[in-house]
Amino acid sequence: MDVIRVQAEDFTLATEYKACTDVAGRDCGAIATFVGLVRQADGDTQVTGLHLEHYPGMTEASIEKIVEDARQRWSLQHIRVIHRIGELSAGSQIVLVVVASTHRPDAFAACEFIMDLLKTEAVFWKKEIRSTGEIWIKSTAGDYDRRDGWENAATSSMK
Amino acid sequence: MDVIRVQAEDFTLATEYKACTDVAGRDCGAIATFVGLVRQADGDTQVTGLHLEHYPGMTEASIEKIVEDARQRWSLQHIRVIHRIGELSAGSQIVLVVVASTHRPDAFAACEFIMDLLKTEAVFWKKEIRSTGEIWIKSTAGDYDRRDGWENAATSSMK
Amino acid sequence: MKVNVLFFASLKEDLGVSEIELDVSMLAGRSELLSALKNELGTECVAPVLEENVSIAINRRIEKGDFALKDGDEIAFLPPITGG
Amino acid sequence: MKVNVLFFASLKEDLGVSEIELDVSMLAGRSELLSALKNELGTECVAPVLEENVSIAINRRIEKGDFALKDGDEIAFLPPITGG
Repeated sequence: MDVIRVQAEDFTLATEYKACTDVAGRDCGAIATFVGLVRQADGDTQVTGLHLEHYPGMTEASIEKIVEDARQRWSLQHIRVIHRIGELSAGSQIVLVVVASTHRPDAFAACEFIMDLLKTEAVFWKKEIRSTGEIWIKSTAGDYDRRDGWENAATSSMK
Repeated sequence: MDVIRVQAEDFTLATEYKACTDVAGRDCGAIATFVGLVRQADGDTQVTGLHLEHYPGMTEASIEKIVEDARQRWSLQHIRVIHRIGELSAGSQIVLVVVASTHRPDAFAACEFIMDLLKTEAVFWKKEIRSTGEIWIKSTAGDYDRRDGWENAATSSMK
Repeated sequence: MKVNVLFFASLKEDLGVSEIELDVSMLAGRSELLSALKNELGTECVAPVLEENVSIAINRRIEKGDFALKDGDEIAFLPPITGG
Repeated sequence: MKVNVLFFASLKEDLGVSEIELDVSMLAGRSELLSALKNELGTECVAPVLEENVSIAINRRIEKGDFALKDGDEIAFLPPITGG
């Protein structure tokens, strides 16, 4: 069973990695993880924090859809996605993705795919608290390009 | 300063992740990590362990070269590569790569690049101890394809 | 009949409200919903809700076309989403 | 002059030795090195070392072409490498 959590509390990479290796099984040879952090600066602009809002129920469903899509595309043993909400100070952890697979290409691709789709398809709203004011963040053109890139990409690269 | 270690001892993802966030700095927004494990089975073949040999000095230099290449290609804040040697039992951790960057595309690409080049360019030898006998592992055609794929790939995807 | 309307993020800030109850007729569609919203919040106030990049979700599912509301439906106005 | 020769992994197993000292002439090249190796280990025994996929490193640097050895050089025969 994959794990999807939306929570205010921080997460611990070590705990989630351990939980992943506990269930990934005998064929697991590759674990790719990604942690997104609140940047403390964006160029010259100082960022003091992030406000993250979600829509209970719909947000979880949007992540489930992304995880199911990843499972359709690659051969994966286990997936964990944890996304925080609420008020996050600069430097805080925002999001964690852990993917276990037999081979590294599938683990890498699925981890990156999930992060890319979280940017454009997951139901969250982010407000950056900057020294110059508050601003609601939108997906960038680059985010959409990366999402669209997956549509033509090869699926399982297992050999 | 990036960190490269070749060691018999096991490593702890949590410790290395913490060390990475400690030095990655204010602009760090993305940490991609990869752990390679000794698979306990390869299809129907049971694997009981792995023997990993290296050439002191030359092995470290080969990893340094890979890390420098990654730094040339992408905008990265910190890189850690730990590679184990000696006798590893099935299920053990073999290799860890941690990459910190401002944005996720660079962190993902560099982490995958380093793993791909470790497969073909790093000076290690691996003997798999199987239920059916011992076998020295070679890079696969797929490994070389993936290495060669980087030669034509775009470099920094920062926007 | 009654439906529940939710506003998130920038819309919640712009409108100064996160949730209202609206009275609409059985099987009300998109235009009747928006009319009811204008009556309730005032035409000027409702402008941010009508922007092109705002999605409507009925019972937590995005509806891009028209729809027919039922009693107790939960309608959400979603400004552009981004996670990760 | 003396040079040190190392064998790794499958070569070490095949030859049953990880390190030998060879006596070669100043500036000896690839062919003289291999001749000295044959004399030392026996022609049959040395076959694995001559396989196409075996690389030679002089002082920890792969040398694909010919070379000229100096006193105290460390020569390593490397079967196909793979890490990760």
